[in-house]
Amino acid sequence: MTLFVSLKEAIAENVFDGDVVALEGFTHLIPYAAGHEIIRQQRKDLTLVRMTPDLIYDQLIGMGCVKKMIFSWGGNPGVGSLRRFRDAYEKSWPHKLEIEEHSHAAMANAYEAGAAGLPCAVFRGYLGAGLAEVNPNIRFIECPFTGERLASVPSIRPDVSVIHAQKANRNGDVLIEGIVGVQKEAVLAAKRAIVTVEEIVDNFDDVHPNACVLPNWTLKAVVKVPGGAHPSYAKGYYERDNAFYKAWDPIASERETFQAWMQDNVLNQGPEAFAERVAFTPAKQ
Amino acid sequence: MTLFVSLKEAIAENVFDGDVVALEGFTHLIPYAAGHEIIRQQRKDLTLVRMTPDLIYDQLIGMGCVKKMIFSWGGNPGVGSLRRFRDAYEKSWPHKLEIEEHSHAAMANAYEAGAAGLPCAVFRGYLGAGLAEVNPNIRFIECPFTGERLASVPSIRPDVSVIHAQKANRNGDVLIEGIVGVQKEAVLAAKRAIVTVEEIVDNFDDVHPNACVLPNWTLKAVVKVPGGAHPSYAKGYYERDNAFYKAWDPIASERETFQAWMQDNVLNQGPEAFAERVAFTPAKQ
Amino acid sequence: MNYTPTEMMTVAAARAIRNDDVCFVGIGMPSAACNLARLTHAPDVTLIYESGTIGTKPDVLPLSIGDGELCDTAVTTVAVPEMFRYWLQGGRISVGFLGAAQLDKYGNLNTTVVGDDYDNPKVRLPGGGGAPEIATSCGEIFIVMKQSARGFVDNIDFMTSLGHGKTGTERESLGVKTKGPSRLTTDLCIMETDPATREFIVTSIHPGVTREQIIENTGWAIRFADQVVETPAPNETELSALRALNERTARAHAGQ
Amino acid sequence: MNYTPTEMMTVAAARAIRNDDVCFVGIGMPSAACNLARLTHAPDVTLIYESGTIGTKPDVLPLSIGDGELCDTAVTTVAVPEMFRYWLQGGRISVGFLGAAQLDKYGNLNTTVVGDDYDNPKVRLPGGGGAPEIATSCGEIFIVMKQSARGFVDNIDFMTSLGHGKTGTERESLGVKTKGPSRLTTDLCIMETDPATREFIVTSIHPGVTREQIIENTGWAIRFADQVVETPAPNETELSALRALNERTARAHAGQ
Repeated sequence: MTLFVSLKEAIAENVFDGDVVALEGFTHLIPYAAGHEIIRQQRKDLTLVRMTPDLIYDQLIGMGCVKKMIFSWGGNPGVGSLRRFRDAYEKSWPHKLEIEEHSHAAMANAYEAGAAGLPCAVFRGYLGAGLAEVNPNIRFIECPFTGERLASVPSIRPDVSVIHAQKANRNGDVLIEGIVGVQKEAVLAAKRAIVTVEEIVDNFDDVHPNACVLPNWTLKAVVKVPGGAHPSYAKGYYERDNAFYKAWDPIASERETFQAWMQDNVLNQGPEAFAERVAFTPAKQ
Repeated sequence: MTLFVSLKEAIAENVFDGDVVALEGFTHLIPYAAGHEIIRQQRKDLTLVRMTPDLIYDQLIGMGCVKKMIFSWGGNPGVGSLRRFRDAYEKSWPHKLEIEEHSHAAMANAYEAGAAGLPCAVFRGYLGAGLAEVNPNIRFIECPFTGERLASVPSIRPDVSVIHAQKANRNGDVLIEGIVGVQKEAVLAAKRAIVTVEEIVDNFDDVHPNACVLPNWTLKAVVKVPGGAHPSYAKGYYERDNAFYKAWDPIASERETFQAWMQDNVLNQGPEAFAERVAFTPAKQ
Repeated sequence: MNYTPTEMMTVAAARAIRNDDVCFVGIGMPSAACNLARLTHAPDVTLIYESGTIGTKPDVLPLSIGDGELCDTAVTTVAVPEMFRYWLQGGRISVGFLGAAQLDKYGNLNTTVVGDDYDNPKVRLPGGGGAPEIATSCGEIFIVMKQSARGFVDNIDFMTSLGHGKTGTERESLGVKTKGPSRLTTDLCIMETDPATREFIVTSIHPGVTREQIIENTGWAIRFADQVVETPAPNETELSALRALNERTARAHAGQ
Repeated sequence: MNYTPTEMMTVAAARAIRNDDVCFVGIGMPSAACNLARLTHAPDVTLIYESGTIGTKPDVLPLSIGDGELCDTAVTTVAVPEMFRYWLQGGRISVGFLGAAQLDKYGNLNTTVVGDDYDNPKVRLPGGGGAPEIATSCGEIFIVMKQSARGFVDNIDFMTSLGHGKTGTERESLGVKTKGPSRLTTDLCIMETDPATREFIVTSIHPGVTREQIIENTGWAIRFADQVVETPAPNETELSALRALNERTARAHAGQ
């Protein structure tokens, strides 16, 4: 079973310069450790896809890995802007950043269509919305029965999707529970999928039959990285580090403080650092 | 809370002559008790919708309740034909039956689109298939990005959907687990939804956060009918009565034996009879 | 009892929520108002956050749209595509809450860019998120926003989400069946949609606020209804529930 | 060892299944063949039933497509719309199994009606179920069917699911990317698709079966490959696994 590899191998063998990459997670289970490894391996010209790009995309952008971002809400939740994203988009630092902007509904439908193997998603959306006028990837079709005008966007089919999950079993099947976001869709829509997990357990005998489980044959790499979602959280393991999200704003506000932080906390570290970061934020109950 | 009513009230207040009705269940959790109540209340001119119409639709058809059936596979699983369906369709007994026939993929997508509030479903389907030539509700559209020809069918929006589920809590939220079929979609696609359940429990505190739960405000009536899925099954309560499915074939093969069986087992009975029917087919484990 | 303008705004927003509403809740002020309603006069209100949590009853206000507490206390948690397809687009939400950087008198909102060139904005804002479809799929839209001439403008820079359009008639011409923005609660007053023109008009002024203050803090020529009432001040039940909620929230988030 | 023609057919069908296949399994013969493969040479094969059960390992053969055992032993069980959208249409299935009332030499199948008037059939069959999309979405299609001149016909009455079309070229002209029917296992022989004409040709004949028997039981002018081999008889491992499976199944279903 070569599914279980190190994080270094997982990124080296699956994420390449120029790839379309989705590191998904809807507040919960954001794959920070994997994002940091991509930064350490200095990937370039990535097109990053995500509904809610947060600090990890801010970091990838600020470190020069990203050519384009496809997104629907790019902020620091409950705090404010993504400073590195804005610096790149507004001032081209460290270089120019292209964007393709959608609504949440469009992105969620586009992931769903990608997982479903369709070329496009069809939904009721963008009615009267300005994005439809500035984004050529928003088009409209007619319902062949009622004539209703429905929105369509291209499906999302990443070269590689990366997610963090609670656990894998020894076969490499992966369990996600709680706020599951669009992670299942991101994995099934992608050519290759990497999952970091909190722990590896013997089996899923005690897991609910309808829980969100990704069978091992849908994945390219499974890596145990305890704490790998910090400062996001992993239900059942540790809580969201809201204080860190607030602390990020001043760090990212200046290029120098950002670079110093990245040097100390990402470039000079490895995935094993994540376990310590969550040691004092235990899960509720 | 008027959500909890008797089965008689639930059907009387929600199922009317001429309605489009979906009694869904994919082998598992088929709402037999509710179907029998519809027969006892002598509903007429129903349009029945279901992916896999089985014995309960055979019974409704044979008792003259049905004007039209929309379906994708109409048989007795693992046994053979639906005798009453064939008698109605081929020989107009007890009266003429119209059909609208689809593939499973089309029906599943059409329920999904109904739940999603869309007028139509879009999928890759019916390529080279004969149904596309005989069913005017199968059309094709072009992907506005790739030009690929995709199939489209009208969404399913029943007047009323009826399902059987494992349990409700005291608030009337309903839990379905195991093979969940298209039941969630059928309920959310319908104007009105009725659920029969095996039991009512205090709360769902021990239920998995991502289990299939229908909030009480999506439902019109919740009725406790233990055994209400027999001869189908309810995971965790009782197994499928495969012997009954086999026994149905000779019962349904003649109009007289069918009518006698319906008299004894449906018209002269009430929902309370179902508990006895499953008393000797306990669930595994 | 003393209270702040923000408390008045939150309480006034909360009062509009009915016990049988199904609310699509955004982070910040809408979340505070919805939970205050739930903790006071609307105990059975269904709160839905776009992270997939349905019927959630958080003990503290979430910092993000997907805090763990939202899932832990929900009736069920669904995947995000399902949330947008079955629950929002499916027409199951009676009230959507929205805020913005800019709004105009028709309740059109901008959370995308400041500056009128989308490709070269003065300020790049986080973006619309769920707003474009929330604005058209929910039964009606309640807006909660601190009032200022900078935010309440004659012409928004970008039409992130449709209110009543540029002339008040766009919903109808686009075939949108839902009501759109019907109520705007600020720290100064309550505005409601004029059924004739579809523009927001002031129907209730918070205690101690003057018409002049409202005019000064509105970038368009604001109209007042024929009958303008005074918003009842927050009562003790409301205030103590709100303050307790805020205290619990501050304690919980500081602890991390 | 003695064995029946049905046992030979099941064993021959099972042998074609590879350990890394993901199979979309129908009830009856396909289910028997797939589970036999899993219990013998392909322990890691992934079996998926359209009821939503993924990676299932039933101890007995299900009577229906949704028997409880399928869910109890699955890696996960998903809703039926997801099954058809993400798993089948998503292109994740390597082998789909189909059977039919009628098939032609191009592997086109009919499970809809007998008689050439769809609206007034001689016999109304159960219908296509999943077949129309299984036929085009799976990597390739294996057909398992008892051979008879009545079922193996020159022209099927209704095109329930596309094989290689009426001329062998329809998949290409419709833009269907998958291979389509590649293998047909009967109680008499194994047929494979001729890469040139796309028609089924006999490539392996079961022990004791004659060419004449095959010709008699085929409604079209059947062709034999240049090199026809004899199907190896079921070995003891295969037979004992199949019989034990059938016995467990009979016992389990009789008990209900």
